[in-house]
Amino acid sequence: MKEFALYTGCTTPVRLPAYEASVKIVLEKLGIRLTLMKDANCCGAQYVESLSHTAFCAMSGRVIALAESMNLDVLAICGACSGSLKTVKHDLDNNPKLCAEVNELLAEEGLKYTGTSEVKHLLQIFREDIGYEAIKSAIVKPYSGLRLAAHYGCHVTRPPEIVKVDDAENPTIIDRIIELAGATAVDYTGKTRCCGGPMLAMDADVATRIGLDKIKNIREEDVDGIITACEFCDIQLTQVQFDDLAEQGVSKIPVIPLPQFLGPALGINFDKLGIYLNKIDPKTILQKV
Amino acid sequence: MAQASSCWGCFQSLIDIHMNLATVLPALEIKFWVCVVDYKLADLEGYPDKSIAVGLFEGVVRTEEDLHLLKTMRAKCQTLISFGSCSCFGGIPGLANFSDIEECLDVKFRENKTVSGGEVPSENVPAILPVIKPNHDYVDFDIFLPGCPPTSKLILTAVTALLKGEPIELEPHTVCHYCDREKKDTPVEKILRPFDGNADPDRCLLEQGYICVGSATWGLCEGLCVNMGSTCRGCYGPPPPIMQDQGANAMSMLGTYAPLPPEEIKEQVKDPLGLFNRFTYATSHLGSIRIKREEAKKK
Amino acid sequence: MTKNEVKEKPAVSHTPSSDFAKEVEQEYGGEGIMKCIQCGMCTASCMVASMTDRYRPRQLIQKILLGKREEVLTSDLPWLCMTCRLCEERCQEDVNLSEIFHAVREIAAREGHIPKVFQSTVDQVLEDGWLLKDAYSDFIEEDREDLGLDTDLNWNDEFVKKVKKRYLSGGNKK
Amino acid sequence: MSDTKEEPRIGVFVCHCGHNIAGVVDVVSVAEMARDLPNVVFSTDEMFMCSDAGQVLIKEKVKEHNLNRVVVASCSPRMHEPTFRRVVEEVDVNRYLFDQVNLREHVSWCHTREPVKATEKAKDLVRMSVARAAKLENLPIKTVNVLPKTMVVGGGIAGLRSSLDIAERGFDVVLVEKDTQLGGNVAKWTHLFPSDESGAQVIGPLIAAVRKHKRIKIHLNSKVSDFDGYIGNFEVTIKNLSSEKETKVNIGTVIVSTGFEAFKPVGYYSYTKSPNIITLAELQEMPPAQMLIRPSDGKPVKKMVFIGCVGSREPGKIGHEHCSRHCCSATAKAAADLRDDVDESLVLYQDIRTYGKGHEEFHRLARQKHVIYSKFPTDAHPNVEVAADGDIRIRWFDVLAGSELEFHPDLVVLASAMIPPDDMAETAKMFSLTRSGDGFFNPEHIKLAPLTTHTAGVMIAGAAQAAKNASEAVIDASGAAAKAVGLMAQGEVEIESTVSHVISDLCSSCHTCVTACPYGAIIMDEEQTPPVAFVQEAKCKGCGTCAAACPSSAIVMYHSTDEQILTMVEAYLCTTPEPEGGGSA
Amino acid sequence: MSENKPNSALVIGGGVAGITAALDIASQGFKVYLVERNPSIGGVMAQIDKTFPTLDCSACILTPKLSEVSRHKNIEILTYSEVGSVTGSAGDFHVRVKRKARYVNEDVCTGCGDCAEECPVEVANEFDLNIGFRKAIYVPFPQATPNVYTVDKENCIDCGRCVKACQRNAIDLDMKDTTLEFHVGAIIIATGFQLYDITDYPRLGYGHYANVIHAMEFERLINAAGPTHGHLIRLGDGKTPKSIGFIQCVGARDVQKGVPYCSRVCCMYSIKNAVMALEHNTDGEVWVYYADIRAFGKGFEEFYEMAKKRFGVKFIRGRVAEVMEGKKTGNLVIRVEDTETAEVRLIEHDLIVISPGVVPPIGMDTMAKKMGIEQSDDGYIQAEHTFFGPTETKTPGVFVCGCAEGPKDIPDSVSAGSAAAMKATIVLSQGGT
Amino acid sequence: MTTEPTETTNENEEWEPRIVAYCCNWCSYAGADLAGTSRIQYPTNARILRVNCTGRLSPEFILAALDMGADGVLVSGCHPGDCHYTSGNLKARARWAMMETAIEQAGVDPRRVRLQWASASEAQLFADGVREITEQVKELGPIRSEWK
Repeated sequence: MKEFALYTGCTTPVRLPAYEASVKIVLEKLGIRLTLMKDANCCGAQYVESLSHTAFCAMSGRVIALAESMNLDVLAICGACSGSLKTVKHDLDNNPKLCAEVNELLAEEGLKYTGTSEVKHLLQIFREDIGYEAIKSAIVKPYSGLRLAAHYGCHVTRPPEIVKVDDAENPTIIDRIIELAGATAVDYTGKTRCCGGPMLAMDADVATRIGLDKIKNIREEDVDGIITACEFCDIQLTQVQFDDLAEQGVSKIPVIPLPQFLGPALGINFDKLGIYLNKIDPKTILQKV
Repeated sequence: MAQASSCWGCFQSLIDIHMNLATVLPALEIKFWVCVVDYKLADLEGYPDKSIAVGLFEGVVRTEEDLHLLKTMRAKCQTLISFGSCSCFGGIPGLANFSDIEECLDVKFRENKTVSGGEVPSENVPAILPVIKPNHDYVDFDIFLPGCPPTSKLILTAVTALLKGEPIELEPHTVCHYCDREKKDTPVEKILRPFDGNADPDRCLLEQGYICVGSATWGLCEGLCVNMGSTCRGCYGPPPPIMQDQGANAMSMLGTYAPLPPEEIKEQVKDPLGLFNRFTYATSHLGSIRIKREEAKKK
Repeated sequence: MTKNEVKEKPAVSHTPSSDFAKEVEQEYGGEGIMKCIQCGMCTASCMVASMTDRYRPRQLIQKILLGKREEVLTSDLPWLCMTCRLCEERCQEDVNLSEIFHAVREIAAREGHIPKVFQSTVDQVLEDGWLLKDAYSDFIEEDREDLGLDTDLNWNDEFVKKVKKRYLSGGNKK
Repeated sequence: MSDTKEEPRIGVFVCHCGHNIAGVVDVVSVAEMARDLPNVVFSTDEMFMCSDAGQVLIKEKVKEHNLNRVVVASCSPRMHEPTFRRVVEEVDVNRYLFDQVNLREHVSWCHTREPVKATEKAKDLVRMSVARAAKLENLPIKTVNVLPKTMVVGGGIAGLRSSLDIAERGFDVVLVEKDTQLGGNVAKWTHLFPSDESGAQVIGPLIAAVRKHKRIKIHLNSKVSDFDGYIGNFEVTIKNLSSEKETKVNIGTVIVSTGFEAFKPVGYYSYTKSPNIITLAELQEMPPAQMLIRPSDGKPVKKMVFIGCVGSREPGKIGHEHCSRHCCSATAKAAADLRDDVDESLVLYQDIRTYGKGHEEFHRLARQKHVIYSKFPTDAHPNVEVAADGDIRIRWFDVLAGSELEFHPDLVVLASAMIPPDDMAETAKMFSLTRSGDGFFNPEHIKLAPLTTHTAGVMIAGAAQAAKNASEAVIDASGAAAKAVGLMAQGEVEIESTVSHVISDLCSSCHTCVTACPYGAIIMDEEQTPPVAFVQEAKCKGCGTCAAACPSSAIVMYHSTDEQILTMVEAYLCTTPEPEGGGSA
Repeated sequence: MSENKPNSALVIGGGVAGITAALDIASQGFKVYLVERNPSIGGVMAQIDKTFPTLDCSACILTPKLSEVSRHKNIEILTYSEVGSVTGSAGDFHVRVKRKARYVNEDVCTGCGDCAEECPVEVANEFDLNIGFRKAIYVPFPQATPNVYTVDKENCIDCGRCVKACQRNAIDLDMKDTTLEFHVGAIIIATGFQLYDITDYPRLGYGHYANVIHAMEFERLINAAGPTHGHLIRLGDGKTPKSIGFIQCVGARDVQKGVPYCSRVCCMYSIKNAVMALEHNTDGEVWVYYADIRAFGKGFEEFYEMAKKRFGVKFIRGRVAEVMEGKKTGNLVIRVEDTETAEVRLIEHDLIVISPGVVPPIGMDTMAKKMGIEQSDDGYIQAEHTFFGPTETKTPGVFVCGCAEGPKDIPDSVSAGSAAAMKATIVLSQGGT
Repeated sequence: MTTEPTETTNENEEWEPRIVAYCCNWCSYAGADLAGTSRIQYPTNARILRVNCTGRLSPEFILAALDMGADGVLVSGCHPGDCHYTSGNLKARARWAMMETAIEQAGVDPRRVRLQWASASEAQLFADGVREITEQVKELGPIRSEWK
């Protein structure tokens, strides 16, 4: 049984605990053991990252060093965290000076970054550590007649040469899993575009419109739901549908984190997956089995 | 021998055979020659068709009467000769086509500078035709003997051959063939008017810049003018095949000799039609267009 | 002078300089700036640009290349990049725009040009060790409990303080 | 000339050229119309006459219907006349009994939106061609020997390369250079942007090899003063410009590689108003030095600017409409190389055309080395002013940043156009070459015959044909050499039989034709009395000026007789109205 | 045999460069083996509809060359053949050529087409970029040289109907590949290029959206002898496209895709195609999206101006980020920044034509390695020196011309073909010394 | 040459001038080819006759065409100084000067004939020339109308 250090990031535990819960239960069902990282810190994405690259490296570096101290690879379920940890790992691995600098700081608490722990995003676990075959054989209640749009999230897949999660231009993991679960994966315009979330701080209006544009493109394909792999994206794509700018008089499209979608197909009950917490109720569609 | 509108010069030239007339005349039986023998038109009309061996037709058809005479001659003669450049090409009278018939009548009668209150005569005169068409547009000729006038020598040659029943052998060469002047094959540098300077007596006049249309003119005259020091004005019309446009040929020739800027040429050649088609306007392309225009006007 | 040369214009014109581009190039992440050939692929790819006229990543790069240092650093333009990297993925000259803009932000930050929201968020994170301490309410704690999740989130706030002290006290230093 | 005056039996073949003709012209009705024309015994339409199928069709029908004249109504004869002439020859029809109607370039392509009128025009043209065909006559096919010697005009990089290749291949070369030394523009350049070599490094070995080669005879400081004769047998007079000594040489082929001149952009960007505003060519000619120095005072250049497209790409300005091709890459390389010497370097451009192999890398290198590229608007070029104190101020609008910019450089380098040398017109006239809008020579065909010209036996190479860089000129040069050698190796070549002929019986010795002929091809045959004109056929190039000039109609221009021309006019203008068809059979 | 230095040359590749080289060598009296792997010579130029900048019809100007080659007594055309191995050195190379079984006797076949009429198998025609169809026994295009049929054994069902149909008994379905061996003194590589595989750019929708096509497909669509008989239509729904967008620099000038160099021809062929589109549909509109317009050859800039001024082709300086398909219309919307105004634009077109860049052809690596010819970083044949040997390879006696050395337009390929021929004949005339 | 010209146009159709265009092979014929390949559109009225050089043209060819009923005649050649045969066009030009005067003398509007220079690359110029003479002649009406 494979084991990972689960790094939830700042947002998931607070804003989307159901995602965290569904990750744990689904991965467990598929034979992955997770150990929650304790005493972690924010990865530093976007904000610290913008002000000081070194500070950013120190922060993400410490998270990885923590995992190293646990002798585990890191599982990041947040796109931003996954992106940060992977980029920083890449930087530290390729820049001894930077690495030394970070380690100097880490040494104060007995940590050391050595580069031995991998950082993986949830999607990688599905593809590489569990595998499509295993997922397929674990499906007990396949969906039917469900049309779903996959949203991968920018930092999950880009920059591809560093994150190495999926083909950045033509990602497939979520789509594959949607199909494995018996639903139909629907392509749509602007699939690899951003949800707009990172823009919220600087210009909420623009951020919302970016998110709504995505919703519009997805809606054109007449889908039942959106499957995500990052809580930021999930929240953003949900929130924008409640915005004043959103198209009125149409039903909202449920936004569902991938494990929450996969859970029922594996026979996990809705409550354990926290589906009742979802802001746009996906129950009706998830019952299409 | 018949005569339409003309200056009678051709028959004069015939008479100029002088003593040779003595050998020729006895062999002839003159059936019609208004100025020489007292036959009337009615006599001519009275002959059976094709009863006359040879007919010479001088002058151009200007009036209804001329036309009738021409047609009658054609009907009565076995061989009809177009005699002189007027008959062959319209000649000098053909230049009347520069103006339409009303303009001609104005000049001749109505606004004649020597007559006041002149009017176009209408009684006892044959009706005038609106335009001068080449005679051969009315009837076919068997032989063309151009010249203004044809030289006596040429006439004698022709008459002698006719009497012998032989074909008339005419050299096809142009005037240049007979010209004794020297050619240096240099292009014309400046076109000169006849009054400009003095020409080198031994050198080609054209090369010196004087417009000589000898090269575009049938040399039946055997270089009469050019060897006398004068430029050729083209009175024999184009060489065989003689229904070429003499003016067009001359312009083409001169343009080749004198590839000068167009302004210069226009300045020096003010009257190309008069220069190059002096005797052949009626049979030239431009003349033909003019004729068609006048005819259309009539309709 | 050809006839269609520009007319006399009173507008203050800028004198191009490569200094700023060199400065950005020296900064971490800014190395690729000189590769840009201004094809516009980034702007066309950029969702922010498609939603607002203010932001044109290509033009921002050109301004840097022309050495419009003050204009760039004092504006919020470098901060408008979502770092979604869609442009980078497509850039045919392999320009890493988001990293370049991070580099520019770092320079701006050192000189005190930080958008408020960035400053306050950073302050928060470097105080609490994580982003949402204030938002972690009892309701959420209950939800977590219901889902069988840990309610003690266990974030470390010591390290970030060290980081702040070392790298980001008083604006930041390199 | 025609020994056989048999009854014309004409076959008419109307080509669809796919959609090209048939899309506009009703080719079927054209073919039907032709069927009823006098002397036409067969008429059809076909998808592609030039294809194998089309060619086979002609041959089959010639045999089947015993045709002795063929009219193909298709594209421009300038394109396919040789093809069809060959086809008819294969079935024993003399090539001069073929006539082609241009229904594509002259009808369908230029009357796209008027199908009815275009079809009318097509019918007229076919009728005219059929009338002409009936009057066409057999002409003999003539071959001439090709002297195994080439004259190369111009001793620049292209001329040197051509000379050397031909000599190495075993043929003699006469190399004529008007300058006192070999090497052309390249030799003058201390920097040969966009390469790493200096001009001397590139041209030196070539010059040495050319000088050493025993098959190459070099005439320096010389010009061709007279050029006579015809393919394979040219008679050339080479005149030494200082001694005025003339040398006559007989040669078989010619390569014109007279190169280009760097445009001196007087009137552009204050050129000539400051010694510090120079052209790219002048930059390339600057003596090698430790530092790039300012021409005005020898001080090191700190700030420099390159401006692109100077005297190039100016729509509507004759001779300056073309792109000069080499400058973008050369500028990129120059800017990159010199960037180390200066504090700031700018390139002001419209489009960056670093198309060549490795050239994009120069462009990238220049940028990498902090050369600032700034695009100015096509309709508002930079303004360059020189102040009284010599300060140069450039102002322009950067399209891509949307900002007004200003710069005070020490040195301005104008990437000026490649234009033809000032004696280009003279050279064109000498070798009967035509020139295109860019002022350079027209090749025989811009796509497939870029090295040969319409003057048989005369090739062009390098920048004589169009703006080119040195490497491209070298390739051209070898290619042109191949064309020359091809002719010489065969030893003989077919020539056109379309020459003038004097009917001596009709000649009146007026000498008009002698004066008319630009080639001195007509002389007086002194054997006859009086002497009559006589055409030396080998010298005759077939312009027909003499035929037009001869007032005695004594000159026949074969294949372009008065009758053949006028019959076409007549067929156009004097048609009897077509009898209306009485319904379908 | 190798005592006497061979008086012949090998030209590999029967495109316009190879054809020119072959003719120029043959005209000097040397024998030429012209090896082409396709059933006909003609290369890419045969597929093109019109050529820039004169809009000459490509087939029209090429056909005379093809027939000249086929008629030339000194040229032996070996189509449907590949060079197996080359040994020896300048002046005396020993060449093995694999002649693929064509299943039709070249000497007997007259190209009458009776066989194809009978053939019951229809497959996509690769000459028409698989837009049209051909039979399993086929000639690739009407002007094919040699004009003989070839059986495509992969698709042939061995029904034998063609064999019966052929009155000249030219078809032999049991034919085997053969090997031909000969000596040559010089070799010219003229293997040409292929287009970049643009499915590598999913954002542009090629292969995904029916109305996104590439330039060569466009050439076939507007070609009178092409699958639509020259009618420019959308393959998605047969509609006539009113608005067409041309996207430049795809698979060219793209560092990330490993094609950092300029392909030299795309700007011009797109301008030409833009003009042709308007020629086919005069009330349509055409947009070209570019980064730099590289109209550098003779008459090119003038042509570009003409396209702008007279035909009203709209040029936008900006690379296209993505192509999106309208759901019901099948129309396509492109996202681009007009960099001259900094405006982000969404422009709707009925048809998108992508201009793929030029890359070395499949098999170039293998061939070069087999022959020991040095390649440049980008995979083309490395020329010996820009000035001293632009058509020479690093191997003496082996020359290169046309796009085998790097992207080139037709006149540049033709010049290089002649130049390579010159160099080769020098070797031949000197016996390799 | 005396063949009667015939009307090809029906009375009620719009009258279209008939124009004979002599083009030299090297410049204007090629220019006309280029006009075609460049898809430059111009009136259909001119029928191009290819001659090697404008020097080949005697005024005869132009005048005969008019005589046969051409409403206009266009002669197009290489620019003076650019003749493929050195100077044929200069001779044509000199002939033209005389012919033009003669035409006027004969009462034919000289605007029916046009001499122009268009090189092989001046397709537009060529097309413009055709357009110009066509329009000019249209204005003048059929050559026959000159005598109506």
